[in-house]
Amino acid sequence: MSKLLTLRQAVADLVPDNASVALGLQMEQMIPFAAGHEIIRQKKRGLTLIGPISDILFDQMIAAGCVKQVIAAWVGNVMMGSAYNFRRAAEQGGLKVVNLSNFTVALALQAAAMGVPFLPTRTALGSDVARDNDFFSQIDSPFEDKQSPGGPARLHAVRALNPDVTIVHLQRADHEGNAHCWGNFGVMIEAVRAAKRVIVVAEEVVDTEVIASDPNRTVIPGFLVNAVVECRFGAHPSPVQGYYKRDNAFFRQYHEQTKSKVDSETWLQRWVHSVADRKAYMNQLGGCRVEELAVKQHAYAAQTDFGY
Amino acid sequence: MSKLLTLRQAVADLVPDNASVALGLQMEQMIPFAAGHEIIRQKKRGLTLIGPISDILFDQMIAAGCVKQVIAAWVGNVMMGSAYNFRRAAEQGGLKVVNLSNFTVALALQAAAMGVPFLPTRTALGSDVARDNDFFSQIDSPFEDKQSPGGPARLHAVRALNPDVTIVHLQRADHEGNAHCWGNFGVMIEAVRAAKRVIVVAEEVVDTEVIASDPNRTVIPGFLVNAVVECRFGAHPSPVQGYYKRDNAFFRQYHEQTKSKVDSETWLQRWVHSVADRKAYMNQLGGCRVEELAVKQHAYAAQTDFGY
Amino acid sequence: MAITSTAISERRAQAYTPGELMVVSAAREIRDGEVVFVGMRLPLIAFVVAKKTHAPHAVGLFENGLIRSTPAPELIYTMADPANIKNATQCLDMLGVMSLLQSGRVHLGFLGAAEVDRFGNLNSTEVHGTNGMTRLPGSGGACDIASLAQRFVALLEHSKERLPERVSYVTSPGNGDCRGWRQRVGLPRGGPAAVITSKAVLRFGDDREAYLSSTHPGVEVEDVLQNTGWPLRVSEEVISTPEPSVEELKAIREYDKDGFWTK
Amino acid sequence: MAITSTAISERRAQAYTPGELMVVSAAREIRDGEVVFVGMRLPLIAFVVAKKTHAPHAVGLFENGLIRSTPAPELIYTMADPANIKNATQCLDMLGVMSLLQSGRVHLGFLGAAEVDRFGNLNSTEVHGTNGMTRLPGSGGACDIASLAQRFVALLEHSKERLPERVSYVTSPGNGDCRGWRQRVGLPRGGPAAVITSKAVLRFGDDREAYLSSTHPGVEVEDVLQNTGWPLRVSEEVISTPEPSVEELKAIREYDKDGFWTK
Repeated sequence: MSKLLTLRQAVADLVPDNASVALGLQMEQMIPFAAGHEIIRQKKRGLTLIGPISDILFDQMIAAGCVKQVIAAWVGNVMMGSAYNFRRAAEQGGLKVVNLSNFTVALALQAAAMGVPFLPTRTALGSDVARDNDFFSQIDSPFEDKQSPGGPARLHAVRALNPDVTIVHLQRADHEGNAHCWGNFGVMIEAVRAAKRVIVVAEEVVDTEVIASDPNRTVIPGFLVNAVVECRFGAHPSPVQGYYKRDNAFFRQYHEQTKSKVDSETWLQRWVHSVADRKAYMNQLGGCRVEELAVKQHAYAAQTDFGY
Repeated sequence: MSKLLTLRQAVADLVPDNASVALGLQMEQMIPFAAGHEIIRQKKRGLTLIGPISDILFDQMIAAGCVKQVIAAWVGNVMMGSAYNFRRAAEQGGLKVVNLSNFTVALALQAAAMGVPFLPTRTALGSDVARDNDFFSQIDSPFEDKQSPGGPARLHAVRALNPDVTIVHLQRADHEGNAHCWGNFGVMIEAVRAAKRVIVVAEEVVDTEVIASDPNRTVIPGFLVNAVVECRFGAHPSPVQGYYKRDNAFFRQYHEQTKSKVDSETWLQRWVHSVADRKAYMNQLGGCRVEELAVKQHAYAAQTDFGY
Repeated sequence: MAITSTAISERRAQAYTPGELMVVSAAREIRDGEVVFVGMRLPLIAFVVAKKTHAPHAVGLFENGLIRSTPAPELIYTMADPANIKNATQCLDMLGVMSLLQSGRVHLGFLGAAEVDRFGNLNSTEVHGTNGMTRLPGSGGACDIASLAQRFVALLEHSKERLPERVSYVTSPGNGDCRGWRQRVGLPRGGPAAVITSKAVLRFGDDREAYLSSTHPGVEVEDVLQNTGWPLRVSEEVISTPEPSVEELKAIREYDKDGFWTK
Repeated sequence: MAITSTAISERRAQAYTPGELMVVSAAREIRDGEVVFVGMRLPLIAFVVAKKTHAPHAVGLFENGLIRSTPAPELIYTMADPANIKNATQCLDMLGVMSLLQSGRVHLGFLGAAEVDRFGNLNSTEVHGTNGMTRLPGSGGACDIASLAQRFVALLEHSKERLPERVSYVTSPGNGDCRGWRQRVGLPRGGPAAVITSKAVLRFGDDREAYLSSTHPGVEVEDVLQNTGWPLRVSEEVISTPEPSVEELKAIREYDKDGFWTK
């Protein structure tokens, strides 16, 4: 059963207005910018964005007016600092922000992935992150905790979070959605299992045999996936290990070019609205820049034998 | 800092009498039989064995008198059914058995790996597995559970379990203990993180560059490891993907040859006490049998590029 | 099931063993496209047979951490056999597959047991009988599958001893002792859908008690009742368990060539 | 630290930037063989410098799920840069590294912050000042590192605004408001070991309040006190922050060639 769709179809079918959308889950790598831009072009409204750190994609979607709420640990430009549209929206009250920490984003998604209403943790005790935050509840361990002679351990219960849609960018998938990924995973695996629907955007759609040749490299089994999209360079300007480097200049330029609301609109016009799809975006970026980001030195993983 | 030891040294240094030892963690694959046999030869006493299913290794260690207690979900011979020494010891009261299920073994180890006193689950509610078992405590979710209109979700809290020693067999490691593994993982990764000490037994000790070439294949970072042992065929008769097949006849013969206490002692004498190490064991098994179990058809994983 | 059994009766099979009938009956519990928690021993083959016949899109989950959407290419004795791992859909850890189970993504799980009782509770831990306690291997993943799958199917030999009114130890919760029991103890879903024995198939009514749904060809209803440890109710529409089709037997025999599991 | 600073003073360095001094001061907080939670920005370089100088056996954990026991071979702007992933010790997930952190296996964590207060509490979420609320990026992993590492070190620019008596939002718990506070709220261990600013290094006494431990070369004690938002106590043995050694500067400059982080 092929689940291959264009990015346009996948977003149109699977990301309705007011959905909660988890994306940017592998942290600074493999951020699904192409998918985010398609959501902007399709003028989705009232979204809740979920992700640990986001690195400028959330800022773009906020600038475009798609977003009602953010559930995240960090929203900004990792290399440069603040992201201006997020900051403006949060300061002026137009955006609801639920503050979590990286670990508690992971725990909330993992609780949902595991099918339990919460997971316990020792983090954020005494912090304001947990204050007036309905993702947190203080509980005591039902077991004697031998490490603390002061009685049972005090813990935070972190509430389960099920995204309506999880969007993942990665290196390669087959047409059923079985997908390989390498590099750091962040909270991607939990977010896929926690989600009601999953979109896999891959640099390459490959034969099923390629994926099946290495089942330990498979991070997503196809039966959890609703749509598979092939999209080269779909994570630019974030890096994809083995495919292209991080475009540091692009992040720097974004920082410089989006300080005001007007400038941000100009930026969106140029890089999102006026390009029909990722191909047009890449053309605008230019062959020279694309070439510069390409892999210069291959580094292949050691041979691994699944034979018997 | 090389951590290379012989199996004899590693067991002598790291597995004291009365230790709790987790082993057989990848289920029916890569069971550390060589390490278990060395523990038997060194006449360790009063051990608590921890593992999901064990597949005859626990039975052998029980037969040899090493074991005071078993914390497991299943103890037997997966292919053949019951394991007679476990059964005798449990029925005659000489062995304390803490019954868990596979999932709750995993959760107990994962709670310890995560540094929390428990993890919540919906499994085993209403079962006798949880009755009078101090790994379980009933709790209510502190959050409203929208799925059950009957009020907050009832859950089992499963208590954390920190083994004194975790012993893992796998395909390859470097001299610092950074280790690659492929095939199914079972509860190995949790058990390594949960343990106070870790012994890695590898089919091959390889250059650090081999392990570093594929950090996503690395299941154990060296800083958690106390000893690295190179031991070819150390998991026989269980299989090691890419190295040798399962020796089904051996499991069948064990079943037939260990029905009585006397027969079990004969078996141990032949396969454990009278062989000095794994090399002698393999000699006894014979070149023909070893050849039969070797990989007949290689099946290499698809190329993966970590370059940039 | 109606459609399947019609299709099967048209291509009635030659002689078959009781094990083959049990495997086929188990395989037919798998609907196409379902996610199945496979379990050890006979279900390993039932999954393969289903994949090769009526349920080509079924997905198998194995408690060691394996997911397969193709059948293993040759006979396996354990779920971690190299043939089950090579070309698997995904190799992960037990917590990964158990998370999928606990979050409700598994439609069907298979379980063996030493005892199954009137309300479909299973014992695979210890039997307390007149000769004292008999220790069995234990739960493995059975307790988890029975607790968390959308439905489960048990397989066992049919005898009065193995089908007592009440199991002496509840390893794997079925329907407890009445309708509403599972909800009361906090189980999120599920329960027994069928018990496939060497003589019959039992199913469960609205009151959650087992009833005789079909007897295997050549087995009298009276034989089943006499070998069951409680007064087993009999369906008004009790039928003969549909025999294996030629196609199903072929799938079994190509796979379990020496009849290790099914002889 | 005593041994290290003696060694350093023998090879006194040439001119260096404030950023370089902060990076070197951070690097020296890493003891050889320690497991360090590295964090974003300046600590990315501090870890590399430590690895290349006095702490070759330190292990770095990164919150995206990365473990490195060798320094990244070239400048990285984020922890997920391809150069940080290639030849890493392990690439796993965030829960994996956070589990190591929560179970007490991390000796030291580094944090940036917009505000640090008298008791070493950190704010990187929102500042409530006379001009209303200023929204910052948020915790990231900072709250977790401050909660769970055996000790943590904060880095920031030194000004009265950024070192208030009490942060307006506790993103990352330090010592709360007194000795015993961490234990009372349930934190399992840890707390601030040092605050490295652009003017000085603060440390924490038995009462868990910050005190001035060293001023950077050329910075007067009075300057530090006037630019701190509470009456900062001064150690009787306040020293001058040891300057970068030639070796340390070389490690920084070979790495951050254009001074992106350290100019």
